[in-house]
Amino acid sequence: MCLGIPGRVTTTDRDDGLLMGTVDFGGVRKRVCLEYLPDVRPGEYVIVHVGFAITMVDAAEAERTLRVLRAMGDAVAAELGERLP
Amino acid sequence: MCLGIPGRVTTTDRDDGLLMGTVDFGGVRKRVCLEYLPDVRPGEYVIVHVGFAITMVDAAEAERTLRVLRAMGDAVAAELGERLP
Amino acid sequence: MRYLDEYRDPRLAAVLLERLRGVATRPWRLMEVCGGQTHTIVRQGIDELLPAGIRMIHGPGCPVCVTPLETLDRAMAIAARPGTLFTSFGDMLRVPGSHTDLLALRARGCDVRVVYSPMDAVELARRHPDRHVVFLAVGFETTAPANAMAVLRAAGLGLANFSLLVSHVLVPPAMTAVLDAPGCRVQAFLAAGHVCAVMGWTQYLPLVARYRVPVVVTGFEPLDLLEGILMAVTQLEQGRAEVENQYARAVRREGNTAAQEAVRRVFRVADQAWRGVGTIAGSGLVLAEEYAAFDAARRFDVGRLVVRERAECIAGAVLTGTKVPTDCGAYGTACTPRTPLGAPMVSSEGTCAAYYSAGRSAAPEDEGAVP
Amino acid sequence: MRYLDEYRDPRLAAVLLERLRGVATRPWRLMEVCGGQTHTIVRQGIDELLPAGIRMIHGPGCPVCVTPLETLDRAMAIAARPGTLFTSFGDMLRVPGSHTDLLALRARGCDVRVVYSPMDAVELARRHPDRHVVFLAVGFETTAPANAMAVLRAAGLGLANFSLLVSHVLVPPAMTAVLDAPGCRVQAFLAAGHVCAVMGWTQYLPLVARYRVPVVVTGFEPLDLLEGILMAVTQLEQGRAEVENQYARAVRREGNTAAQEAVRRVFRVADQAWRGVGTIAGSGLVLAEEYAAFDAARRFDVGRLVVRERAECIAGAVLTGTKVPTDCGAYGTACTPRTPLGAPMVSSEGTCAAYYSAGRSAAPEDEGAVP
Amino acid sequence: MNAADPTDGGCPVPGRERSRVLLGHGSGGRLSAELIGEVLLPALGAAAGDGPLEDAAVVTSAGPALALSTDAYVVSPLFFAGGDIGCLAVHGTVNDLAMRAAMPLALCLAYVIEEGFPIEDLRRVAASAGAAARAAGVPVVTGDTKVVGRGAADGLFVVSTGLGRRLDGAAPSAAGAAPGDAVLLSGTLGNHGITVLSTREGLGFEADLRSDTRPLHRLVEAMVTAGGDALHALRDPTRGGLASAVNEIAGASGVGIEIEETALPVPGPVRAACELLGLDVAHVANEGCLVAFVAPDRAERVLAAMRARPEGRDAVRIGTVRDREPGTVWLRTAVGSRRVLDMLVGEQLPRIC
Amino acid sequence: MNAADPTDGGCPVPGRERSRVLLGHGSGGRLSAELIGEVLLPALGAAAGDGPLEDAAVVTSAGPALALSTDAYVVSPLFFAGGDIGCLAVHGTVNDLAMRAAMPLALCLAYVIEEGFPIEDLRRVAASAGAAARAAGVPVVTGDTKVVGRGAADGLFVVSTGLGRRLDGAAPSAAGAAPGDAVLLSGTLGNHGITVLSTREGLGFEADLRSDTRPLHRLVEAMVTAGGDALHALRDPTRGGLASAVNEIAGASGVGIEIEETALPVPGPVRAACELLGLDVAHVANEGCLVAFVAPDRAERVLAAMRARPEGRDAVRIGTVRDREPGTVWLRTAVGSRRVLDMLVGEQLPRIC
Ligand code: SF4
Ligand code: SF4
Ligand SMILES: [Mg+2]
Ligand SMILES: [Mg+2]
Ligand SMILES: [Mg+2]
Ligand SMILES: [Mg+2]
Ligand SMILES: [Mg+2]
Ligand SMILES: [Mg+2]
Ligand SMILES: [Mg+2]
Ligand SMILES: [Mg+2]
Ligand SMILES: [Mg+2]
Ligand SMILES: [Mg+2]
Repeated sequence: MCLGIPGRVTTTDRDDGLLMGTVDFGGVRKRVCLEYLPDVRPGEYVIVHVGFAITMVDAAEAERTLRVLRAMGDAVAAELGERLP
Repeated sequence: MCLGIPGRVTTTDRDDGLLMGTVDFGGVRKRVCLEYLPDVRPGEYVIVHVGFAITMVDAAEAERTLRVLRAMGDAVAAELGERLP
Repeated sequence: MRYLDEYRDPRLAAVLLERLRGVATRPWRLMEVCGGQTHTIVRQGIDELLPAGIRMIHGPGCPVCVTPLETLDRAMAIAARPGTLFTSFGDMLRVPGSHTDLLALRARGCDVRVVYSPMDAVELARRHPDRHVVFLAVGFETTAPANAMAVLRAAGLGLANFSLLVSHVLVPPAMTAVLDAPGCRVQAFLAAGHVCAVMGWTQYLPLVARYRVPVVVTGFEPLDLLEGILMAVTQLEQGRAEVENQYARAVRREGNTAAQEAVRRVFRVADQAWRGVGTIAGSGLVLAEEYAAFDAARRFDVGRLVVRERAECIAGAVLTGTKVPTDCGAYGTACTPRTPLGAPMVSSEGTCAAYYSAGRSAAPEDEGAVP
Repeated sequence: MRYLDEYRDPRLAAVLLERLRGVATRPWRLMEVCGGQTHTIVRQGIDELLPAGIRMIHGPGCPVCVTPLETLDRAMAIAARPGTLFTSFGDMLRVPGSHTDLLALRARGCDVRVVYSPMDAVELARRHPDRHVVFLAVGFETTAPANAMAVLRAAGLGLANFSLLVSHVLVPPAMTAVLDAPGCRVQAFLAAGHVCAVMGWTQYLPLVARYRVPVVVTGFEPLDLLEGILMAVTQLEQGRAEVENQYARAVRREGNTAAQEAVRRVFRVADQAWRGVGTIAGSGLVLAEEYAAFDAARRFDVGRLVVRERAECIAGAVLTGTKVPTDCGAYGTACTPRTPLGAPMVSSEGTCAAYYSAGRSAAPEDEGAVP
Repeated sequence: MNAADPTDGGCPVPGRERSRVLLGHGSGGRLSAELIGEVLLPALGAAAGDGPLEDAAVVTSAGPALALSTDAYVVSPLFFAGGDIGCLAVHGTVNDLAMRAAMPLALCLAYVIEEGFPIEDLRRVAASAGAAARAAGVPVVTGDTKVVGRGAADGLFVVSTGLGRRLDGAAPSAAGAAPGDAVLLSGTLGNHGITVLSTREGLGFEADLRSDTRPLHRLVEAMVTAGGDALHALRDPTRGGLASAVNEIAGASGVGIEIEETALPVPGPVRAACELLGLDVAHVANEGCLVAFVAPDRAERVLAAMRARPEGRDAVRIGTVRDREPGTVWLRTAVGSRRVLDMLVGEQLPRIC
Repeated sequence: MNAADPTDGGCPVPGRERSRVLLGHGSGGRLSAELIGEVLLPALGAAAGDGPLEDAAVVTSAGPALALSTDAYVVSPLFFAGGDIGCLAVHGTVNDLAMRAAMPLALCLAYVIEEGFPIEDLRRVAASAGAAARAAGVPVVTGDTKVVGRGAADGLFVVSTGLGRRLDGAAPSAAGAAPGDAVLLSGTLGNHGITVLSTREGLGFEADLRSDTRPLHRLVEAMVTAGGDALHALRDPTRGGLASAVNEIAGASGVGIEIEETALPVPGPVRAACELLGLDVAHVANEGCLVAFVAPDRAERVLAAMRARPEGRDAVRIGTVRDREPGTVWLRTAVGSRRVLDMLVGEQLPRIC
């Protein structure tokens, strides 16, 4: 359930009153309803589920997670005394 | 116009009140409306046009015409003194 | 097939031809009225067997040919309406209207179907209550009883989704028009056997009396036609002008009165336009007021029709027998059965198509011999 | 793809697995709630990489699996009505009802179409005013806002030919039901990241407090899942039971309030049947009275439905995690993705199908090593 | 394609429909020839050969001369008296190969199936194709199966392609007929076409008829044995009927052809149906007979060889090739006159009125 | 068929639909195999051979070994980025022949056309087929054209059949893969399938993609030159995608196959579309790449020869044939685990929810 994919909003518009936009998923573009993220701006990343942007991707949080993981990697490497694969 | 073909009535029936029948055209059978020949009997020949029997074939008249023609043939043959092809 | 094969016997045909050669002393021009007769004549090459002076002029008896362009355009406009299930006899599908034809409309998505009988169209209406079934009711007196029965049947079944687009023509007024046409060359008629099977033959008595023109009610097989020609030529040679009945096996004096009665109930006589010919007073049938609900032309407002006949086409003159197809500049070039400009090039009963498919390249009168 | 590829890095996965091996001292059983997570776990074989004692139990978070048989049978009865244009997400088309499935109905002539979004169904209703468009609105809190917007949109456009057949389920009551199930083996949850993106995560606080069960809001990529597992196991090892948010890049404490507001307008919470599980109080959404006109179940009387579940199927136990598919006698024999007896064999998110397509022939707990 | 706006935006097409394919383009007559000659072949450009359109193409490669032929079968109904689309597809391709004096080596069968098609019907069709292939002694070596959505096909289409090996001693070609050749017909006319037509909605009638679908390669083998290189041209008069077959040969060979109407063998029910519907039997499709153009000195021997086989039992001579009016076919009518025997123009429509 | 009463008289079918053809029967996956194996082949009986299902059949006749292949093309839309049904039909059959190491000698094209189809579109398709045939160096020697009534086909179907001549020195067969073989893939995955899918009603998206449709016979020629009889098996992963191609070979050869997920070359937009729709790229159709099973000692040479040709530029090794678990394909996942790579079961449906 709830297949949600991150993509970058490229344009926004109103279609018959509905807040819509085009979201680019790395070479694939799809029209998406943005009614639930009324403040989203082109360039920002959103997660799209069944044609709706349901949440924004927090770039800082995304980076933080990865940084923590990479740090863990270094810690593990340090523990084991060797580079991980 | 008015493509009409002689065929033999094989059966008659009422279909939802309509006088219908099956007409055989030498190996081909078709349902035909007989409303315009209410007295037709199985075995008689009719001329069928667009699904309707429009007239009965008068066997005696049919024979008479051919007899006349054949007689003519004999007369011509007699005149010419030879058999016709 | 019984009552067909006997009348195709080549030996008896030879007898009749021999007899005809004996009887004919001068050139005569005869018109076979019915397209079915034209078909036999051309398919069997009968006219090419006739003694040199005896010429057949093909008459207007092809409903495909004489249905007015306006009716065809109306048919196509109705067929193009969403929800219409348009039905017709086969050959009508090819006839060119001002802009297109029914086969092309079907290719563009309209539901156009061939039926064998108008009763099949009624059955379609019964089976498709969500569609409106229109039947293109063309034809002569032979077909009118069938179309009348379709209306009576639909009325009896209470079908509100069935109607006829009517273009019914009557033969005697057309024969009168032929005789009245300037340059008329017709000296005797072979009357249409199946029309007479329905209507009887007394209706030709006034015509014969007025114009002093022999009328022989004739069948459709080679022997019928040859005998009809023989009887007509004999009348001409003897200076007689009577109604004679070659087709006595199928035609009775009074015709089919049950069929006539049904036609009288459902239709009334009206002035009628003949394609290429013009309007002929009292030469058509329209639905009687009582059955106006079954009149497709009244039910469907298709707006103003811009009717456009092809200028090159001399179909009117061909239909009334004052010209032959090979007199037409378009014949065989711009106008072929593949690309008909006029209706007579469409039906295999149409004079132009009959000429074309028989491979005629010049008017027979210009030729000395059978090709 | 940005924000996807980074979370599939095999080196960081190895780091997390190494870390997990360091943390886990005892066997633990964790349930990932969401079918999307099940999908990743099985497609990537993540569970087979986990330290021997750490077991993933697949949760009920596959709407295809939990949609009641009665709803499916109703869907098929509606789809079979003339004039219906039935729309659905793709995987629902394969789910067996009591008698047939939607793909088979389509093969028999019903107009059944796959849409990507409920808004596409609204668009179809707009384009086909002569048809009634029904959308099979299944899903969890993630999908509910989309379905709510479809209703609001159809209402705004004044579409009288659009309706939803609703079978909406809510995650927290289902998690409660899992914990209440006799024989429950679940010791911690990975909560469904996208459900939380919409609803926020505070709704799990009561559950954590009541059952003292760790809940980690988790994403869908391999690193997300491994990190979520690590966080949950860490809590278990440390004797903590808290709501933690692994998926902070997408999930905020309060969720998407605009989306929640739309759901509240269009739907109301109600008791809901879960296929194989039974009715769970307050675990579903139905259309609010104001939008009753858009309720396909009310609009179409399909008569009495004879619902017939397959006796062999132990889907209920599988969905609540008390049994695994390989415990089922039909698994892999009578029941395969080609011939599913129960819903979990249909969707690739379904536990039984996930097991089958990964080639699992015996319960993993019976196996010593990765195959 | 979407459901069309028949007037394409209110702008009616002036003159005849030339922008869309008509059903008549598939009738095997003039319109078919026009579509192939004016659209399909020019579009292929140099990829197409420049010889006449043959029933099968001869492929020259190292080794024996090979023949290839393909045909799509779209008959409706799929099952009819005397056969079905499966055996028809096998016979049709075996026959097209045979028309080049090639014996079948291998067949391919491709199916396009409409979603919802009954599996049992598919099984029947496939079994019928298999039985026909076995009876013809040719293996089905490969195939393809596609399924299209409901409404995207009319139940089932079958496309068969055959590879054949040419017999030594004869090289019949549509371009091979020569003045003086006898025109032979191997069986009675119209059985297949009228059988199928009898089921058509709106025309429905009952007829004591069955399709003549059958393989003709053994007949051709016997003819080659008897006639050798006197066998100038062979054609199976399928779609478009006898008229198309002889007109195509008249055109490709640059000869005139005269056919005797009274020599044409037409079963009674075929005759009756043609009368009823106003059809010309020469335009009606056949699936189990052939027309052969044979040098006059061997014509009797070939005819005798044909009559010695069951599928040639009714073989007769129906005409003669002339050196006048090349490209034209004349029919000597029953009453002794002559007329052109032309190809069907478009769709075969009943001339009822 | 008439419009169905979906419940066939109120009596619903118990259990799964087994009496009618489903769209999934044409998906190239398990259901397709079931239809062919359980219905079509048994029905053919002895007329069908008993070997594995190959891309093309080898015909043994006097002279050189020949290959025959047929395919029906029913793609919708008819025109798509990178190609159309015309060139696709040519490439597809050239490629199936090439999978048996056969170079195309001759092609046949059969068209089934819906009444009302625009002549201009037909011309474009035929011209594209012609151009593709010329570019591939193969003549179109014969064809067939049928027209069916409006609504009886979806615009246009094309069936192509090819005759090929086998190259000396290699005899690849679906049954030829052997333990130890390297599995090579000649190009990137998913381009064709995703390009076509992007136009589908209800799924519509825009993608920076074009179909990979192209002929592969020259690539195969180069591979045969480099690898000779080390070329054990070749398959073009069309319908059903890579998963069907390798599973079919695993089954026919009786071997296990291990594929490295991370080695699969997948263009970004294909990846993105698969993520968006929940599809497995291994189930997506291709029209311009092949999978080769090559003896390990020649694998590098063959790979180098592939990369030297434009259509093999992206060639990579994607796996290895194992002697365990015959008939099974395993995928080594990105995170280092393993799972079965199964064939698509039925229709490819987006997993959106
Ligand atoms: S040949 Fe054509 S244009 Fe000329 S009169 Fe006849 S139908 Fe009209
Ligand atoms: S394997 Fe099939 S029958 Fe068994 S629980 Fe799963 S879905 Fe039900
Ligand atoms: Mg042929
Ligand atoms: Mg052929
Ligand atoms: Mg053929
Ligand atoms: Mg194939
Ligand atoms: Mg259909
Ligand atoms: Mg292939
Ligand atoms: Mg193939
Ligand atoms: Mg192929
Ligand atoms: Mg052909
Ligand atoms: Mg269509």
